[in-house]
Amino acid sequence: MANQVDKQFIARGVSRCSAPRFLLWIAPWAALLVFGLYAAALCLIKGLNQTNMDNRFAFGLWIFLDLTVIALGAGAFFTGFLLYILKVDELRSVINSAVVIGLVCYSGAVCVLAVDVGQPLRAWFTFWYPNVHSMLTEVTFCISCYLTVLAIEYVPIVLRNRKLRLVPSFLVFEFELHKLIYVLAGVGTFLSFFHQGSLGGLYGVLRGRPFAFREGLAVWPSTFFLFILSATAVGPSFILLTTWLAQKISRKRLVRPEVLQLLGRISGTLLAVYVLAKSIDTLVWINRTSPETGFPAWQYYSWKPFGSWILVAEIGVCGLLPALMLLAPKLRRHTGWLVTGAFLACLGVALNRFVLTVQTLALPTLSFDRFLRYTPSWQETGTFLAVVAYGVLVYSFSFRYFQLFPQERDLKLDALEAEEPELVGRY
Amino acid sequence: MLPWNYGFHWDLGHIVFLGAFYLVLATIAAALIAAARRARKEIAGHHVDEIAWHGDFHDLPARDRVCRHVLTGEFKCRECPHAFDCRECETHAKLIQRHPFERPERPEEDLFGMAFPLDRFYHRGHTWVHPEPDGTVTVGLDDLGSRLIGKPDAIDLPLPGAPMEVNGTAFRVRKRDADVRVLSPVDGEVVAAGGPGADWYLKIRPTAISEAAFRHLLRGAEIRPWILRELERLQLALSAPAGAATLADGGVLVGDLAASCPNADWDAVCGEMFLEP
Amino acid sequence: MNTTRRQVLMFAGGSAVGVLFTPAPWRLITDTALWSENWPGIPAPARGEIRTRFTNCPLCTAGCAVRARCVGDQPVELAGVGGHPFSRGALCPFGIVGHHLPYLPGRVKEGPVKEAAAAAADGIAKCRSSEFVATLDLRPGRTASWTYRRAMKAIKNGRYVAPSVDTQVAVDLSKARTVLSFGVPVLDGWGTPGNVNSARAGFRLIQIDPVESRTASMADRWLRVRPGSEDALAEALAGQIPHAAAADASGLTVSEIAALSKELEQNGPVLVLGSSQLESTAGTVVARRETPVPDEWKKAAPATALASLPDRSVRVLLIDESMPGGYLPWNAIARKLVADNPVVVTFACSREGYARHANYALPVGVYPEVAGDIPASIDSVAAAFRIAAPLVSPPHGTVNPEAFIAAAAGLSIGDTLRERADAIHKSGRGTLFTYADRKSQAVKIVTADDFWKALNAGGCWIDEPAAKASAARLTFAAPAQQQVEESELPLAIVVTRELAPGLPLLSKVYQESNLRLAPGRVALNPACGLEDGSPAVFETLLGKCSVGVTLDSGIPPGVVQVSGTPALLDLCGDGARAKVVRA
Amino acid sequence: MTSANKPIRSARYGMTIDVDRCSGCGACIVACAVENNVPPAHEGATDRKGLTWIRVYKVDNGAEYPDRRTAFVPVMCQHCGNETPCVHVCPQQAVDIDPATGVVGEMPQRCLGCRYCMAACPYHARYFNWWDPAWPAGMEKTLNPGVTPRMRGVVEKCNLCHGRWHAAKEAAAAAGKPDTEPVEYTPACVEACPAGAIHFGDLNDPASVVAKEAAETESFRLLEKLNTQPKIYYRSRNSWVRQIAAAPRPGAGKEKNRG
Repeated sequence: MANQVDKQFIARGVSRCSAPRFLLWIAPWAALLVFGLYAAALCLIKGLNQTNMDNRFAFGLWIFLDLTVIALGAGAFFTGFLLYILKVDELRSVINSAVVIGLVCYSGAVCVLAVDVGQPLRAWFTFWYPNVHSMLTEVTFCISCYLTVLAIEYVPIVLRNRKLRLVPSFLVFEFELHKLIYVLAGVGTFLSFFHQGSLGGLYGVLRGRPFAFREGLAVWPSTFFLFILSATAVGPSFILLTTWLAQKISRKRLVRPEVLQLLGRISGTLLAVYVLAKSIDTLVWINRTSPETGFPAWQYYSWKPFGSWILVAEIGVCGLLPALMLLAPKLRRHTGWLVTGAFLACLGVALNRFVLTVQTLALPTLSFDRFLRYTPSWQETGTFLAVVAYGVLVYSFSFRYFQLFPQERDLKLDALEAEEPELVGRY
Repeated sequence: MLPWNYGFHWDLGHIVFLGAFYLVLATIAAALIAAARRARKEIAGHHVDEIAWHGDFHDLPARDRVCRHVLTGEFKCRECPHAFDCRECETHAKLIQRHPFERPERPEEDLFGMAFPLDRFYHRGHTWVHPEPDGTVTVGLDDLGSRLIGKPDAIDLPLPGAPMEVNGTAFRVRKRDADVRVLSPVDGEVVAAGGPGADWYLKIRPTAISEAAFRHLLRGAEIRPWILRELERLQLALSAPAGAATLADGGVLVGDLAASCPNADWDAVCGEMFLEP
Repeated sequence: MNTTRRQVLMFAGGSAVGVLFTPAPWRLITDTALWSENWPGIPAPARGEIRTRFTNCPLCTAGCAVRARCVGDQPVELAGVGGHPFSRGALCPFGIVGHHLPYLPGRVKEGPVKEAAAAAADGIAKCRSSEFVATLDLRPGRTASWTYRRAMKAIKNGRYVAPSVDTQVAVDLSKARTVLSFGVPVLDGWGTPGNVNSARAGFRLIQIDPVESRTASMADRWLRVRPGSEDALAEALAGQIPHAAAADASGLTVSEIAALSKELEQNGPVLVLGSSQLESTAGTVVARRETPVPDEWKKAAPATALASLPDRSVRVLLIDESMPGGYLPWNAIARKLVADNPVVVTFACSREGYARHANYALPVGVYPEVAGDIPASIDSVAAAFRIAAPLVSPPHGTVNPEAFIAAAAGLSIGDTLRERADAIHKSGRGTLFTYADRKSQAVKIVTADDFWKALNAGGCWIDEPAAKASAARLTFAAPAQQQVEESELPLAIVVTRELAPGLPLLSKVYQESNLRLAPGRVALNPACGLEDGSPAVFETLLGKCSVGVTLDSGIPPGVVQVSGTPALLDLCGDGARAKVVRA
Repeated sequence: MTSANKPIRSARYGMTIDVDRCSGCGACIVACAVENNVPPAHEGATDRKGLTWIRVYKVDNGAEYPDRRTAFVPVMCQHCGNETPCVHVCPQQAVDIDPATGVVGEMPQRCLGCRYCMAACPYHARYFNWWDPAWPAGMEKTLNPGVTPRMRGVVEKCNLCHGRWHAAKEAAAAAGKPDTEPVEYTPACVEACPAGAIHFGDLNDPASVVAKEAAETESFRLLEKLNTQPKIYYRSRNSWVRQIAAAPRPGAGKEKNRG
């Protein structure tokens, strides 16, 4: 019975696993989510003393998570930009998936931020008394607006569900909204551009933290632009990665390999540019910015475990290497290389965010202060895991009931033909 | 945030920043409102069916959207740009001008024991249209269609007087887990409703009985290649997940397909054949 | 008329828009702001008339003058009294939070007063000729101490036991050009902070200290010696033993010792603190005149050292630890008690101290609840009389140890403080310094009543220096012997005792910053193999106790610095060696 | 009258701290806590989660005995003058710098608790209320009526005893002094220091002690090269103490120091 009801919501012509199997897949993630929500509730009710953050480590796992997740979620706005503004039509086959991923990443990040602040009830103060000179204000405004945009972009995907389409007003509204989607794509691009940047600016402006401080253009430090670049570079990679995962887990072909390769190529190109910019920025910082503030750059890396290896890992192993992998057509054709490249790219950006958040705070500024270590408490980790579980759940449900990959039907029929060639032209 | 609120100064920073913010909000709101208003207009103008069919058509696999002239082999490959409404298609018009339909020599096409009388027009949603002397047309499921449905579990037909439009929903049939709408082949108004028992489902007074009015319908020599193509699709659909029955080779197609292949996902099959993804 | 859904919706939408043009939503937003700005559950400070009152801080022998900012009668802020001739407006961190003492977590608020009185009386009655009734006074020299002595005199075989503090001797920092301190915390709680600070510029401080104490780090010269070798060094400097011997014992080089003794010769006068082996230069240590007492008090029991009492001889022991003071390890006291149920009565505000071992722990009023005088501190050449005047009233049910003990001894006493004040006034010596107007006037010209009032309203009596300060000698207890060989207990103990531990706000220096070693913690060299802040077990011959570990590069290997709570001090008695193992 | 048309003479309140005289007794820390109603530590608090508006660091020259030298350095909010790092990062204007006094103020009621300002402060002089403030039973009677206690989840820091400044301002007004003149007052830590190591005053007033001392060669400021221009000056005759204020040394503050 349940199976029947469930089936009515699944589009015709695509095959999904049976309801029980789906539940089996959902269960552990749901459990994880519940655990995480409990942890988060502790932090909200008992206060942030539940975390291992402290006056020196004012930011911890959560901010790192937010920055990373939002960078990875950049795929949503960038794909939208390429598809609706630059009319790169091949990307139509992943745009829905990209939107869902974006939504998941941003909403997750916002939820964690709400737990992270000491007085969540005052979150709206930022809107009421905004200090327009603060990067954080820019971030707050842009992220909340962009989350709205993503939610609106998600609506058509939901309304296209087989059952919901039967309601005429849904059907028509979806149709009309989709015609205007390019407007939202435009707005989304504008917003994302700024908050990805201001997330970088967040640290670049910290003149009191020479490790993070960067010079820049006008009111924006160089990290502002580096963040935009790295986010746009890694966004497609992450979509590539998730699509590949979805294919592996659902054991179906969802998009044509050319699409993945295209994503890889875009990612690779931007990553290459980013690596170049990042290297220049680092050199300027080492030779000018940092020494001018009285901090010889070498001494940042004299604190174990944050040796200079971290620079090599960030720019070389997780920057240049994946860029080359994704740019080389030969390698790109092999899924193995493609996915590895994408993965390394994502890792590189995560590492970059880690360095900027955690390492910045770990390094002492006062000469008589000490280098700090910090390990997240289980409550922090739990909240972190809640976001992951939440993401998996939303994506799983969307994948099951909505058409994230329009090409799926065709690919399925192609596959059938391929396995029973004699069917073709027998009559 | 607002000019009379704490900490607001009339300086560049505030004006630019907040200006941008309000602009963004306005844009988003405008987009939403526009969509809503248009939607209301469409509903008022009874374009729901049209929009629904457009959606369906675009959800169809590329292979199912091919132009009728590909079936007859006049094109190698061509995707129908008009959602199977050839009345507005110049290419079609040109082609039928070049070699117009000639009267069929045989009264009916017989394929695997299925009879397709050629005295009528066929719609790609497996309905036929038979002009009646009294200026009305009768509409029914073609042989393949009715074999797919077999003896329907339920069927809801429109009441007399209901408006009909091409590629709108004519009626719905239910069979096993399949619940499909059958596309209407003509514009017009329902005069009377028949059913599986009767030899037609609907009697419709069409808005026009010109040649142009039925131009979008298949006829004569097109039927055979079309049906063969359809059988191919059917075969694919049937062999899909269950990998079940293969159609009788060259033999005769059974009367009730649904009954003959019980473990096929009938909903998917009907959806595929009646062009409702 | 029938309303359609459409109409309802339009009405709703319209009113929603309309409301935006009323002040209501904006008002609502502001209100939520106000609400979240006054978070519930936060105590609101009491409002009221702000007054300034004066008293003296009895938390240590310095007895610094205190200016209290009060809301009504309740002191909310304590500070020194600028221009005070001796304490000079200084107040130590403990003094600054003294007014929190009444709210000490776990304060003793009630106790078996009647039962205790009965038991004491019974014990005194039962007392055999070979047995004693003893009063242990941890802050000798007070007027209350006089009462105890008189009470013990009144009882046959009563004994007044006090740590050997010679109230008749003072050091004159202004005379010294070099101060040689053997582990005495000269700059950290010793003497009167204000006076020491003002004299600091005048002398060169040489600190002999096994650990880098706060004084050692602030001294002009710090000589790190092995714990327990102080006397050897002192003897060497006194020329009693060869330098080489002292060098072996202390770990200093012979040349260092030679240089030191040379410096002492050249850079006199020298004041030696913390060791009786080495003479201070004449003039730096002087005899101080006794603060006058009524003549009828004069027939009082002398102070006897605890050690001089035979073991198993004390039947009734009354311990006054109402004021923070010295501490004798419990095992030293327990040894003296008779075997068959002795009566031990303690007067204390917390259960941390001897109350743990007593039969009867009686609650007492604390500063600033009860009046009490503060004897002159060691660095005060002139005698002085200061009263810690009460600012707030003590909780119901507390007892006055002075009255209790007097009653137990059948001694009838009046207002002893007043009697003492009158005696001082009668002597006509010295000057009265009043805090409110910072004036000092000769006692002669004030009436006895004004004198008494002034003392209670914030004032102090300062004796005029003796015509010629007769030389005197400081005595210090010899450091404990090391009788355990290294192998079993590898660490030598260095005890630092913080005053008034456990005051809530001192967490700022103990816990929220590692500025001072928190009571109940031990400091070790970072090479000891334990983690900073990890729990550990501290073990001596006398037992073991769980402690927290602080790593401090100022502590040499082989030494453990102990911040003494009574519980820890009980372990640090004779066996001055210990080991600290991971808990 | 005169004050009406006379322009406001803005003060730059600042401090000079004689490091050589600081014995690290902690009186300033405690007095500050008493004055500003800073709650005692929650049992879970450590030196990293505590609330100490002024914090005394024990600093050594990194050498081993006998060359080892130690000093105590009180660090509170340095009240930066130039591009104050914390002011312009606060997303909701909860941190501001008072043009009349030069004091960097913090509005706990406005604070969201995002802790961005803490990350921004190079002196780690900002503290977060990790726990609900709690006082032992009865002790709330001893709270200073001049200062409101803060709630959990907000940032707080030294504001040069704003309560005392306010009281002084009112007293001056009551005494009919012109409102345009900066008032004289003494922060709690200055009053409490038994060694008199801390001096406080108006750096704009060339006659003031602080202005004179700040100008001396012995004076230095922490991390001067960051160009935050703090108003807290430190003084020491020992060159090694003056050095520790400059660029950081790897290993400084840890057990093993390089000189």
